[in-house]
Amino acid sequence: MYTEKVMEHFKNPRNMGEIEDPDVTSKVGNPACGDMMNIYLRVGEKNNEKYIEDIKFKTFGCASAIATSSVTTELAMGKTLDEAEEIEEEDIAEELGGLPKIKMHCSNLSANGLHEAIYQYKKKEGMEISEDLERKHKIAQKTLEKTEEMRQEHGLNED
Amino acid sequence: MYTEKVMEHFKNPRNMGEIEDPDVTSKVGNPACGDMMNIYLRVGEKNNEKYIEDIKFKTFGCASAIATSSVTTELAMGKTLDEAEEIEEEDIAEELGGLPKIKMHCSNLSANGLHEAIYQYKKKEGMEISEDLERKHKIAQKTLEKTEEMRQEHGLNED
Amino acid sequence: MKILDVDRIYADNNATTPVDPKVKMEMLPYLEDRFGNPNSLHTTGREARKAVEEARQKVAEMLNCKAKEIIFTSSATESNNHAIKGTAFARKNEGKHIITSKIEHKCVLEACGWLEEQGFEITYLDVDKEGYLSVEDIEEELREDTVLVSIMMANNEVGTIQPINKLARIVHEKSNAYFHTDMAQCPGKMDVDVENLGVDMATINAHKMYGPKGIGALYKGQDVEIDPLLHGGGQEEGERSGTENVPYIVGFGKACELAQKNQEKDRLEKMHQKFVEDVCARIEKVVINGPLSPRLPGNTNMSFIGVEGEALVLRLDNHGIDVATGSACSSDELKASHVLEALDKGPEVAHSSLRISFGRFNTMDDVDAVVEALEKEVDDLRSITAMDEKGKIGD
Amino acid sequence: MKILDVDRIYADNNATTPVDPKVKMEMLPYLEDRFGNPNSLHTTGREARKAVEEARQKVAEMLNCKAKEIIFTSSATESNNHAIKGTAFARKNEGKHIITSKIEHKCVLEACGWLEEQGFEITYLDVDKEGYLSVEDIEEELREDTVLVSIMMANNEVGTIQPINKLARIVHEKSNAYFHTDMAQCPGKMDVDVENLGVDMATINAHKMYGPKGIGALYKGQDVEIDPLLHGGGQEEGERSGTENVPYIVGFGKACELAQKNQEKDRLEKMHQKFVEDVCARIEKVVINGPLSPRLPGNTNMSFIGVEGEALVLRLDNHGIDVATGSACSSDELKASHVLEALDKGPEVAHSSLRISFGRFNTMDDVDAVVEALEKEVDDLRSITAMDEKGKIGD
Ligand SMILES: Cc1ncc(COP(=O)(O)O)c(C=O)c1O
Ligand SMILES: Cc1ncc(COP(=O)(O)O)c(C=O)c1O
Repeated sequence: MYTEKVMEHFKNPRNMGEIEDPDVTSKVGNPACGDMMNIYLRVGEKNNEKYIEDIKFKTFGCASAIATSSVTTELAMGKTLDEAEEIEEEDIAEELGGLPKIKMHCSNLSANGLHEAIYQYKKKEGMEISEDLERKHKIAQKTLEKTEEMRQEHGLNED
Repeated sequence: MYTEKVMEHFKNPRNMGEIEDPDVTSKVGNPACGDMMNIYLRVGEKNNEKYIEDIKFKTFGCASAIATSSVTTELAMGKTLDEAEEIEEEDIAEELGGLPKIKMHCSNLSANGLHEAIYQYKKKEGMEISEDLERKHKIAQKTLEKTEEMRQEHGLNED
Repeated sequence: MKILDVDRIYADNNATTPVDPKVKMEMLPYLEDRFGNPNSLHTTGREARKAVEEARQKVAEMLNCKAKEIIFTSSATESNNHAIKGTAFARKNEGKHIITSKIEHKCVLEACGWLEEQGFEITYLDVDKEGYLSVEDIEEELREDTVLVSIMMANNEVGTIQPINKLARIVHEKSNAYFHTDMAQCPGKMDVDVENLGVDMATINAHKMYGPKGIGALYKGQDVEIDPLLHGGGQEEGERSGTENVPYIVGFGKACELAQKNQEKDRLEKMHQKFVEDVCARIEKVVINGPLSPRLPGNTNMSFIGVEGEALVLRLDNHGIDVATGSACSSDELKASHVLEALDKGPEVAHSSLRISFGRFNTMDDVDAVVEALEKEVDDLRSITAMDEKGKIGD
Repeated sequence: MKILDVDRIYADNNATTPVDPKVKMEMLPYLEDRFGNPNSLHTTGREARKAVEEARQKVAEMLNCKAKEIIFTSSATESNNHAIKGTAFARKNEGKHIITSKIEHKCVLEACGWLEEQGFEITYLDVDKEGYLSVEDIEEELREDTVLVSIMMANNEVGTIQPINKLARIVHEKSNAYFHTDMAQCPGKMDVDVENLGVDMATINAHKMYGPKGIGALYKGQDVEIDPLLHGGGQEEGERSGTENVPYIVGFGKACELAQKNQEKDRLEKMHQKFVEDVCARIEKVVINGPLSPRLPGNTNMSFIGVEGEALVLRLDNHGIDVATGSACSSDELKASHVLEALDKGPEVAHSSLRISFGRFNTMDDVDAVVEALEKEVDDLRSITAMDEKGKIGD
């Protein structure tokens, strides 16, 4: 069901873990869907442009979620923020040689995580935020809200 | 599905064929059920009693019909008419070591054929006919009537 | 039959066929170490999934359709029940009328009968003396609320072949009904290209084509929507739940591949022709049931007047020859076969009928041997029959 | 697993089991020269009939019922659909209410869901955090128009065992409803004596007990009357039509014989116990799903907090170990398993769950190997998880 490239990234995920003292961290996803993701960014400057100097991730999710996280960080690494903003779900799936239909949301999630990290950074730095990025931020927020609802309903440590 | 005894009688039926110049012939059965039978009787007298000196049959029917015809003639052979009148469906089935439930009607048919022949003989000779034998005769007549109806409806040689 | 280790002559291939040894070989690994559940994520499961999908592809190739249009079932009975009840329940708000024929397999007729109890209305079309239904009849019976027409391609008892392509076209022109055909008897012997046929659904099974008993398929065009018959875990894209019968599916795939390669129409038709000629030359008062030709290749159905079918089957059995009776004498009711009844040739013909069906593993020698044994046993049974040549009783 | 020619460790016996080589050997002749259709009159057919009836006898012996109370089907899915829909349609004039539980197999739930569309009313009973339903709940929900209660004996995901005998007794005391139980997971591991259990109907299948995939049975007490699901030629006394799957029926019979001889409860329970102890000693933050004991012998279901189930299954797959995830992440909806959801332990637990199920061919060495691999991979996946030990996201 998974391409070899997916399995390869799943077995040996790139850029996994945390950045110590990152410039910014994003959190997306919700446990009801079984996928959650953190993106850690360090942003540098080159030729007067902000670019992604380092990026790492942590993911709770299926093989596909881990593989898309991995390939997303690989795609983003070294790109300017504006370039990285344009990495979309389809690019990630394509890079992996395709994903099963029901797993497409995983690549959406990791695009989400990347965009949210860029949003957070731009906001923190008072940079201009495009309408599109604003929209993407709203989506990312939505997934998180759901998480809080869920936690209140159940509470993990009861059992 | 058939006992060995049934198969044995089916393979080597006893008393099959016609008696030349029989004292009486009975016809029972109807083609809609797939079973028809003729019984031929020659009646003798011993110690002032009428008995079955010879009996033969012809049957159109399944293995079970042929086997029950065969065993019925065997059971009847040599018996007095009154004794033979008392041979019932169950006796025939028992003699064969049992029959599949849906084939029980075959042993009924051959009992029918035997009783009908006895009826015809007694009538012809002006002998007394018991109520029971009268009843059995009516049943035998019924099966035949159905045959005539059927023939009129279809007509075999059309095709 | 020497390809199989039996010394009998099996001439009942319309009832079931031997499993082709090539089919068996293909199945075996899946009864051994490749035992995985195709729904499992792990390697053992994924191997099984791959095997299932490859087999699906082979079935689709034989029928000239897309792989995803094949639903694996447990039998032709299930495929037919699924197509008929599935349509009835899915379209019940559009209409509750179904058209079929009087000579369909019992599984079509009984499924329809049950639907009648549930408030559906069924039209059972008549056939003529050779088993053909009339195109005009179908046209006349089509109604606004007709949601399904189900007509078999080749009859399993008397071999009559209906013009499915023409019927499907008319049904589609004049109504919104789905057209389903039961073609369980046809693969390897007739054209089963569903695109050519123009049908919406089609039923096949493996054990009439040298595969195992207990696996069937329903072709269902991708735009055709019907209710499932087996609800559950969502296998077969949710159309038919239940853990897949991997070994048999693999075997079915192989059987389809073989059927495509070995179209046996000509060979079987030659056997039928020789058989009929020889029988008619040597035995009197024989009635052929169904058309003489064309008919389902390999199938012969004839009545030996005055000789009851079951008796003849069992006499031939003693010669080591396996054939079938056309009459359903061993079923619960002591009636002649509903097919022979629908052909309306009278009970005497119906009860005297014998079905001989040659197949892949029969030879011309088998034909000779069956004729030989038939002559002897028909003679013998006629000498004790209570029916004369006119079907009259006795004397 | 050395009895089979595989070098993987298969610990997913609740999904499907390998076919016992003894079962395979018994089946083979029926894929070869004993290919007859049991409905045929001739010798080849009668041989097949005999094999079917002998197998039926063996299944009946395992369940302690009469042979004629066994209906062969194509799967547990079919048996469950048959019992549920068959009852619903047969008794629709008496009532249209059915009671079942939220943790039944999908084939029970989906069959019930479809019946809801047809105007029937279904009560889905809740379960507690260990998967037990409450006897009082059933009593309360029983109504005048309740025609069926269907409760599974042992849950296939979390192993919870319901007190079927007690439930059946109460249902029979307080209502006219039939009591059906899905015991697909139980033969060879638990008491499946239907007389002891006091049920009207019971579902089993072969591929959970070292038989082939694609054959099941429904026990139906002789006084229980339900509609057929597959209508047709009248096989199985008219209860389930379709040419019998002779090879698999024979294999199923053998599998039942073996299951009766080798009650594996104790051995499997020991494996489970060692497995749980070792895992808990070596891995932190493990939640056991379902009761600790008693539970379905051989079944373990645990959540490794912070580690998603599918990821863990695939990591173990690389070690040559086959296990299952409890979450239905590969199904159409991206939801956790309905069973874990019914246990209401929160989505973090549900999505982290793993099902390990040992069986006849596993050894204690397998247990060690699985624990070893688990420790390594849980550690590794936790190092990249976005969920902390409390199930909170990140940091
Ligand atoms: C035309 C036709 N349809 C359906 C069937 C039913 O097949 P099965 O018994 O395998 O379900 C048969 C075979 O008996 C058949 O010949
Ligand atoms: C408890 C239970 N019921 C029913 C089934 C369905 O079995 P099958 O897929 O063989 O129809 C299973 C197995 O998946 C099961 O574990």
